[in-house]
Amino acid sequence: MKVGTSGLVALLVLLSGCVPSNPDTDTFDDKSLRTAGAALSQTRTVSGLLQTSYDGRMLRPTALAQLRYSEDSLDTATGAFTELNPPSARDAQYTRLSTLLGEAGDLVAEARIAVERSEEARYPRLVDRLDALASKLERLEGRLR
Amino acid sequence: MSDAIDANLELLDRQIVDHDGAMVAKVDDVELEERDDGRLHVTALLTGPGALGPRLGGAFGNMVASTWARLAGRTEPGRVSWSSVASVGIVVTLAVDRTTVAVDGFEVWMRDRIIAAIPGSKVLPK
Amino acid sequence: MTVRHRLNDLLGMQVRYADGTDGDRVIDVRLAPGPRVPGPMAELVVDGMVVGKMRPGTLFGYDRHPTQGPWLLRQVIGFLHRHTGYLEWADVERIDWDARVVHVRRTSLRKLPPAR
Amino acid sequence: MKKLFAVALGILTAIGGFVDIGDLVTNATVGSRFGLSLAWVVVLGVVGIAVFAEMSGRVVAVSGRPTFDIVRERLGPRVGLVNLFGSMAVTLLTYTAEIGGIALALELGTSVWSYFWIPFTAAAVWVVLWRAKFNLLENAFGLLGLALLVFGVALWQLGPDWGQLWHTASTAAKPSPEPWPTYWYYAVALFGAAMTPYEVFFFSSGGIEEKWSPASIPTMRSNVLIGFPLGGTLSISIAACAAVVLLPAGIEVESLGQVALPVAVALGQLGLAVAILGFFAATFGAACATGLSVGYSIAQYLGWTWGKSVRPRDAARFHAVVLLSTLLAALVLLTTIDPILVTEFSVVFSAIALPLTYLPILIVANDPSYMGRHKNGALANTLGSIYLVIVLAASLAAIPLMIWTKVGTT
Repeated sequence: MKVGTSGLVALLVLLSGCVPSNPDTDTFDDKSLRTAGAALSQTRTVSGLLQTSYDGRMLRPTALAQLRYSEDSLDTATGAFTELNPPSARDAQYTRLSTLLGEAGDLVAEARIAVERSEEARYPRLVDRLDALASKLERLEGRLR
Repeated sequence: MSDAIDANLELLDRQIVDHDGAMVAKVDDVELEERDDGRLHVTALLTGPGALGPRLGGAFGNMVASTWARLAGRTEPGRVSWSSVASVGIVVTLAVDRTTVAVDGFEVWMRDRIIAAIPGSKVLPK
Repeated sequence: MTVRHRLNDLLGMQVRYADGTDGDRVIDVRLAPGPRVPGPMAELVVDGMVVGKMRPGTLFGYDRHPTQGPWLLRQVIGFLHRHTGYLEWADVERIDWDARVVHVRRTSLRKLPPAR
Repeated sequence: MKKLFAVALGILTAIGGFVDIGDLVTNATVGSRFGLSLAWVVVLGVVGIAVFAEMSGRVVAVSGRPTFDIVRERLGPRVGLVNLFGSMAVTLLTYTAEIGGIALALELGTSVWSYFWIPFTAAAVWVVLWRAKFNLLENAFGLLGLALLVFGVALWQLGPDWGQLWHTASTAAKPSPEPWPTYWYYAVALFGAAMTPYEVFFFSSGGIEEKWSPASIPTMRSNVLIGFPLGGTLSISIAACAAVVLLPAGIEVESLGQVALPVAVALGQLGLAVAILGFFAATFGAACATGLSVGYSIAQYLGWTWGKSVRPRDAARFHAVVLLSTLLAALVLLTTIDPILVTEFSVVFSAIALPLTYLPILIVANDPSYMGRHKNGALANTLGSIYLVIVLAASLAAIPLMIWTKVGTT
């Protein structure tokens, strides 16, 4: 049984794609790329939810449910990235992406509260800020690819 | 040679049904008896983990057989005597009702102990 | 005292030919109708044994239904089971149930007659 | 007239019942990352399941032997048992994903946390499996599942550049940023989603429940050869909606809400409500099918009485297995594991387990002692053999790809 369990553990580690906390530049760039992509995906999702809600095309329960998943997913991606110790050559990139991730987190939380309170008046402004942030993330992603 | 049967290919692991088609068990093994004519005669079909265990083989097979023996309180597997077999085809059809051969003790136990206690168990699904 | 065995004991037994060679095993047991007995069906009696290498696909039945498709499988299984042959009951000298060996009067297998 | 109704009903339920949580999530994920460059895999999978289901349906109609009877008769008890464990693990995984899917659909409709719904959905599924007759269950959810046609309407409403869509689909043009291993990983996942083993367990056991005879072969064939491909187009329309709306926005599907977003964009609140109803019906119907399949397969291997045509007390062990599986599924979900993650694993393991049941069916469909004159013709054997190779290839490639792409996340 011993071999079986150690084999299973190795498989799970491989599958979980866990990244060492002191990654080299390539691993760090790859992790940054995937984190930026995940943040972009959730930012655009929330923007879509607000836009369709504002246009009366979205159901409020669906928006609330999806907002919850988007916020969780963003928090997980952010946490997994900011806990890394970046190689010195990547300090600027680390700071830049961490800032964008922080802004994204705040904006998504703001969006959740707005939808919770059905404050449709605030949606257009939030959508613009979310889209602006998404473009920055997209540019960063483009540079990393 | 037309009605010869290859036991492994056409008898073992076949479904046994009773005379009105109710499912009874699988042919988990076949009992062979040495007769004075020196030949091996098929005298019964054997069913249940007591018969299936040895065919699974290895530690797992033994575990299946011994666990069942402990639960059932006997080592002899379920036995359907050859005289109650009506035909052997895609399935083995009995000439009798399944309660006559009484090989599904576990089914009866599960029915009386658990399933019968759940409301609606006696009602035909609508 | 009636001596009873299980078919599973017979399946897989080593076959030892008259010249002492072995290596083949009992793959299947052919049953034929025997004496009339109480009950709807005549009693079945062991009439012969299908013998060969214990390789996967014994239960696919390709050796006994040679025309069975599909072509791809027939070639693969046919190749695996090219040694399969047959022994009539008369060819069996004795069955040693404890050592799990079937002692045979012949030095080679008969050609396998299809079951149907 | 009654015959026509039965045929139409059969086709409609085949369409509605075709899509499950695995199809929903995998097609939307693939659409949002690869556009339609993997659509050919859905076509391959749909033709595959049609060939496989037609064979097993014919075997049931002629010999009365459903899948796991045959698996044991043709592979022997030992290999048959390994097959049973493998297939049951996958079917239980899919059953868990389906029940989780129902809870997710209810969450989208009510915004109430999905884990709150799980005990109720598991209980509701079990009550249906305990009381409802087989064809009531199949028809009700099959027809309700047609709500997913809303994705086709949404796609039409979005007015995409059809030429460009057709171009990516026909040339399998992979978007540049996605690496090839991930492309092939999702090809296997899509193939597993389309050719899930439980669909054949349920389809063939259903043949016994509905007492098919050789006379039912034409109706069965129409269900399979018309219903399944149309069901497949539903999957492709889900992927296409994701490709048109989510891919350009860089949204990668990770939750059911994102799958429904394109419908809201295209059709607004009514369309979204119909889509959520479709999610609910598809996952509930599939939960019933997978729940029963666990019971069917174990009962058929061991020779127990099984089925919905007898009173529960006359199939005590069968119902005990169904009850136990439902409890197990609910417990796994209550560990707050994400049903979408469970779904991703279930479709890949479906691809791995598929050859185990595909091979025996292909063999028995050719066995004259089972099939008589209804045995496989040249076409069925040609397609059958081709798919045997494809199914084996997908099964062997699944785990290496899963490790190489870290479950498709790279």
